[in-house]
Amino acid sequence: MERDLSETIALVRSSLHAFVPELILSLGILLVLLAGLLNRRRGRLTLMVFGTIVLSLVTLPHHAAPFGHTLFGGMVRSDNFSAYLRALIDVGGVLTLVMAWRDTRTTERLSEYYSLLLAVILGAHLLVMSQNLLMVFLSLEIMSLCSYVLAGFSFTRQGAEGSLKYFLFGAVASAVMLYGLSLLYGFTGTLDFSSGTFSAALQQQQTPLVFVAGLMVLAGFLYKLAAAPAHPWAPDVYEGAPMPVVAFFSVVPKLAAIGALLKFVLVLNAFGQSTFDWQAVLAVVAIITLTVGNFSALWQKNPKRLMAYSSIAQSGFLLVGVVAFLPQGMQFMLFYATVYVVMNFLVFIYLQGFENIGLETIASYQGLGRQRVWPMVFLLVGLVALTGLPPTAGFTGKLFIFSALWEAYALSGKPVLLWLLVIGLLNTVVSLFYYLRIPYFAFIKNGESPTSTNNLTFENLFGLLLVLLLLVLFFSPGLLMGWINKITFVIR
Amino acid sequence: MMFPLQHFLILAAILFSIGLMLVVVKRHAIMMLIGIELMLNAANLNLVAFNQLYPTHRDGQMFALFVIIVAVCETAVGLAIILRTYHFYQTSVPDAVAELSDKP
Amino acid sequence: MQPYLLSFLIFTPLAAALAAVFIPAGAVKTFRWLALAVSVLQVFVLVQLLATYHAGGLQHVEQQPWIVLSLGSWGVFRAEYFVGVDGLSMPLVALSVFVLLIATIASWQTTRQAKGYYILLLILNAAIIGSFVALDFLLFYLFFEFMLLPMFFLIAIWGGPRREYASIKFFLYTLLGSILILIVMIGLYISVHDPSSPGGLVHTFNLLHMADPSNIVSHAILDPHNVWRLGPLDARQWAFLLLFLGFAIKLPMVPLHTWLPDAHVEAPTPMSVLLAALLLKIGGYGLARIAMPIFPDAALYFSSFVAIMGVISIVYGSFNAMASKDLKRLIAYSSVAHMGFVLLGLAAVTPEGVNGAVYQMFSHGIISAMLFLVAGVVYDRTHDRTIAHYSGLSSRMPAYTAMVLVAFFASLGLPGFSGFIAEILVFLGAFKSASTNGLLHESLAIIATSGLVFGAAYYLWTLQRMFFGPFDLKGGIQPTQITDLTVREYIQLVPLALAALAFGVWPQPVLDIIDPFAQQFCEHVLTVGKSVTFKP
Amino acid sequence: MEPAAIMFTFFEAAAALSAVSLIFIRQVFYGALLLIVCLLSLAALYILAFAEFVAVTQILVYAGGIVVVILFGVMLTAKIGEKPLVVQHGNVFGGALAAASLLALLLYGLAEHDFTPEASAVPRAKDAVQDTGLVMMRDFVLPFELAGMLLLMALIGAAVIAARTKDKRAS
Repeated sequence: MERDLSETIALVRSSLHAFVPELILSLGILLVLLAGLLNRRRGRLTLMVFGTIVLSLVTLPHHAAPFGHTLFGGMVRSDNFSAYLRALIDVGGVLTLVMAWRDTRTTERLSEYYSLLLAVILGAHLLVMSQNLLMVFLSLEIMSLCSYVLAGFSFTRQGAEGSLKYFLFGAVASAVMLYGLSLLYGFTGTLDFSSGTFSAALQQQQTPLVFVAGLMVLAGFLYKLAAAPAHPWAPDVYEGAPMPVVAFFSVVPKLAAIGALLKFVLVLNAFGQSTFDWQAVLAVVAIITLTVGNFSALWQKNPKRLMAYSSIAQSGFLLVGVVAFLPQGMQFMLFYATVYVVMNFLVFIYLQGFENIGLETIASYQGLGRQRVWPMVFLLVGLVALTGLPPTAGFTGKLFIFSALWEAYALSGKPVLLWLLVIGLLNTVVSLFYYLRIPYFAFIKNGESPTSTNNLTFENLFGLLLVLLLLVLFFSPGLLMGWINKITFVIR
Repeated sequence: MMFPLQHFLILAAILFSIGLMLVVVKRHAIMMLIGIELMLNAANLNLVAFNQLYPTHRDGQMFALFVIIVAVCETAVGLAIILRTYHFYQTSVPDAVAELSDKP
Repeated sequence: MQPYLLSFLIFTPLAAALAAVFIPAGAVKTFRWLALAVSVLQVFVLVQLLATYHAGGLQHVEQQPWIVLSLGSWGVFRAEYFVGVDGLSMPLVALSVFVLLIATIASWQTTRQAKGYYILLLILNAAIIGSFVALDFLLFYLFFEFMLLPMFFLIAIWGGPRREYASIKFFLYTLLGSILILIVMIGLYISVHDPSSPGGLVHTFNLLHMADPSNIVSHAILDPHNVWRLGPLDARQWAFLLLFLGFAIKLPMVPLHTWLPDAHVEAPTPMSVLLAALLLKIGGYGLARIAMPIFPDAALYFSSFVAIMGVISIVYGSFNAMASKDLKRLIAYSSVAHMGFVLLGLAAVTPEGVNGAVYQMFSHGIISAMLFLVAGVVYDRTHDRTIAHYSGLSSRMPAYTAMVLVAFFASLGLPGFSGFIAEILVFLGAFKSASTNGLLHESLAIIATSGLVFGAAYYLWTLQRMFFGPFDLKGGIQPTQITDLTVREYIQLVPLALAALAFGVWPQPVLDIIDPFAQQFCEHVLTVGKSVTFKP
Repeated sequence: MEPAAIMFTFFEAAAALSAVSLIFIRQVFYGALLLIVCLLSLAALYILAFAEFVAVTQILVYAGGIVVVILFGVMLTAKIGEKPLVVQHGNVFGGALAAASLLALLLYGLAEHDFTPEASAVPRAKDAVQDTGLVMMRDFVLPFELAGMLLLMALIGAAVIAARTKDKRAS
């Protein structure tokens, strides 16, 4: 008993040093809640949250050993793969915060708002670190629960509807996932999916039930990724939610889910020993996701819904990096994810700027290209990057992930990978249709849009920064790939 | 003594399927919530039953405990959301709450 | 500064575009003069370039590492800033600089949103020249895609009444083509390694390395020994086909040409000029630079197919031109027909044919620029291009009629004009192919000659309808609108007319530049193409 | 049959029957009651599967907490004084088909799969509750803390949603 206690304390203490960012986030949540009781001014709260996230970002272990540290007796692990994704998640958080600060619509209950955002970030951190089924479930749940609330933060009819749909869909998805997890536990007798026992047990028993259980667990991840067939919630939720939340949803939970999915699928695939072709399963998912996302986006008139379908399609591109099942694929996926964060926020920051002046449909952007040249030009760069055309880093990212896929196809010769390659690239043409719709209305359609004194100076400066980042990453991707290259991907 | 594992698992499968059916068939948010509870409990039953196979650790039971906690949180938030929607729409039928959709 | 002439050509307009960003939008004159200054400067650089160019292989090469990523066990990802000119690109670069100057002058009247217009024009300028000189596939692709967006906006904002439809159609077709090219580009890049870098696997986008089959990594997807097949074709044949389709959309080839008439009709005059004179050439250029040298085996396999598509384009384009009621549409379809000759000449893989194909690109650049300018003259005055609305213009616009005569005769291939030289070379090449390398059947060349006849028919008929006979106007056009050429129009048209004549009478300097390329191209495609064809 | 086996069969049947009848029930109120029956039977099964602490938690939290909350929800969303809340059914065929095929799939999978117990299947210490506490605070300390955070956020979230703010565009 005595020894147990001292052991526990030693264990916890040895784990804490690599767990500082998460502790800071947790403290930040509590502090923001407390501060909300005393002071409700937007500026101070924002600054406080900003400080929390930045602190969490700078305390991330940047030279973690390649094999990382297993913390809390195998619950989570801190390695440089998770550190990179956590950093990206924090960057997403900071960008969301910038948007939230500029948001003129969400004014109520700011401290709760910010603490919920922080909690999602915390959950995302834990999800990419987890190597235990229980931790996967819990961190997914904390993200989901906070997201349900955030989706309704506009306190409007649409917000409530979005919340309800999100909740019902999410609860079912997590129940399905949980059932799958329980079966996996039954097969292996352990919750630690990075352990040798887990993968050895899975390799021995390759029955249909294992496949079903794997699919069920995937459903949970796909739901967070908004990947088909678990995507229908996204457009409704995005339309009803405040703009910063939409931008946040399209980045942070996705990054966390793709990181965890990547680790998990490798285990599920038993490192190539599985009798079931998980690569093909994911490839099919990616094909459906790309196609559904892009084709549904074609008919959208509301910029938020458009971006919802766009983010579904972009999940498909992220999945392409995972499907390659190659170390390069994962590195390129990280590159693409980084670029995605930048281009996505570039677009959203302007959509919010326009929403603030009262432009809520794409049709109302008519003539904006003449009145507000710079916002539209920067927005155009963002949309071009999302389409994946040069000279933006969006092109580089797509080039990278598709070259990894080509390589995977050359190695394995599975036809489904070739289909993914061809369909993925052809989808780019489809995506052009809707991404160009915004500049089309802004530059080409003639019309009068309401003039407002707000000249979006801040958005322009911020947008310029992101645009430059996209260009720099195109002309010398080595800057970023140098870092990503150092990430050694090991599951155990 | 240990009861046959298959009994637990089959019961869990039945509960899970019924839960799913409730979610699909019932046109009321609270009934759907009940269906979701059934699905969660099916998973819990699995976890507890499987723990009998691997008695050296308590992983399954611990997982089940955490699932109960999660279920509480989910129900609380879920009901709050249902009430909120009811306040706006005067109904708890999700199909009737449909202002957001792909408009042609 | 000599070694950096090509970079200077590419980056001057980009720098000017950047500078233009900071000029206030009201200063319309400044933008005009800036663009003109850039074009004139480019002409000087071009003169310098030509002066130091000697017939032969690759020259003015600049090679700098651009993206170098080490990817562990996968090798190194390397793209270079690699530019140079040879017998294929030199005439096209010269043409580009020349036509861009004319187009800049033709843009003089554009006052609506001049800032945006000239910035886009300058970017387009850089992209066109860049894609003709790039020798790295990624760099080429960058310039290739970089043309799309400026062109899209130039058509969509400054174009005619149906500009939205036309611009989107243009964009989608070309983007689809570039996606097909991208697929092959990625496949090539993972299949090819750089032999000159010692130690480790260096994947490269270098087009010269790609063209040498010994640089293909064994067991890679595009390895000729690969047994992979999909349907009736193997991997290299599919790759060639995709590249061919990608470039054929740009060329354009029937049946992928439908974007062209719309884009031409709706584009403002200077953009029609650029589109016809330069952008179409990139399709032919890509075939000759990328698709055929890199996949010579597949090029030989498909040569009949390519030639047949070329002949179909010639015949179909001519028929459509004859049926066109709109002057610009007529010219657009004549472009389709003329670009068919490029396909035919390249598919023959004989020195005459290739010389003819490249010369056709060069000469069509001059002639089509002139044709669209001529069409623009009448449109500027009346905003009506319907052929049937005019009659007997020669009495009121004698100078204009003279220019039209030159343009039409040059285009229909009258001896003494550059088009004649090009087409005769293509016929010769296609005809000789049967006896030298046995690729094409003689009948193809014979059918293609019918293109000349049809060309003569629709041009002469149009001349007769619009310019001769009694003076008459329909469709509400007032006689006061009909005035003869202005000084600026003379400045645009006369150099082109002189060029069309000069290169028709005295083609030798240009052919001297092209010929080494044509010889080397045929030898490469035939020898490598036959040696590579290995089927297990 | 032994008494334990009879109990086992009884509770199994109770859980299954209550779940099945949930399908046919159209009143939300009765639905909640049936859910209680099902959950309590499950708690009994947990005891028979040596998970006493889980069983206790199940009874306390579910039967005592969740179901009451659900009943609250039923009462709050039903118009008081009118006839009891009746639920319409939709997608009956699709739902039944989906559920039946899922069940068939799971049963097939379960039949195909052979669950073998760990070789050294030695039951754990007798003092289950104390043992659970120990494991909770040692191996599962991180999930435990995280669950605390989850509860806090759920509380905040529910409060934010349920609180009546200055109503914007309420009706």
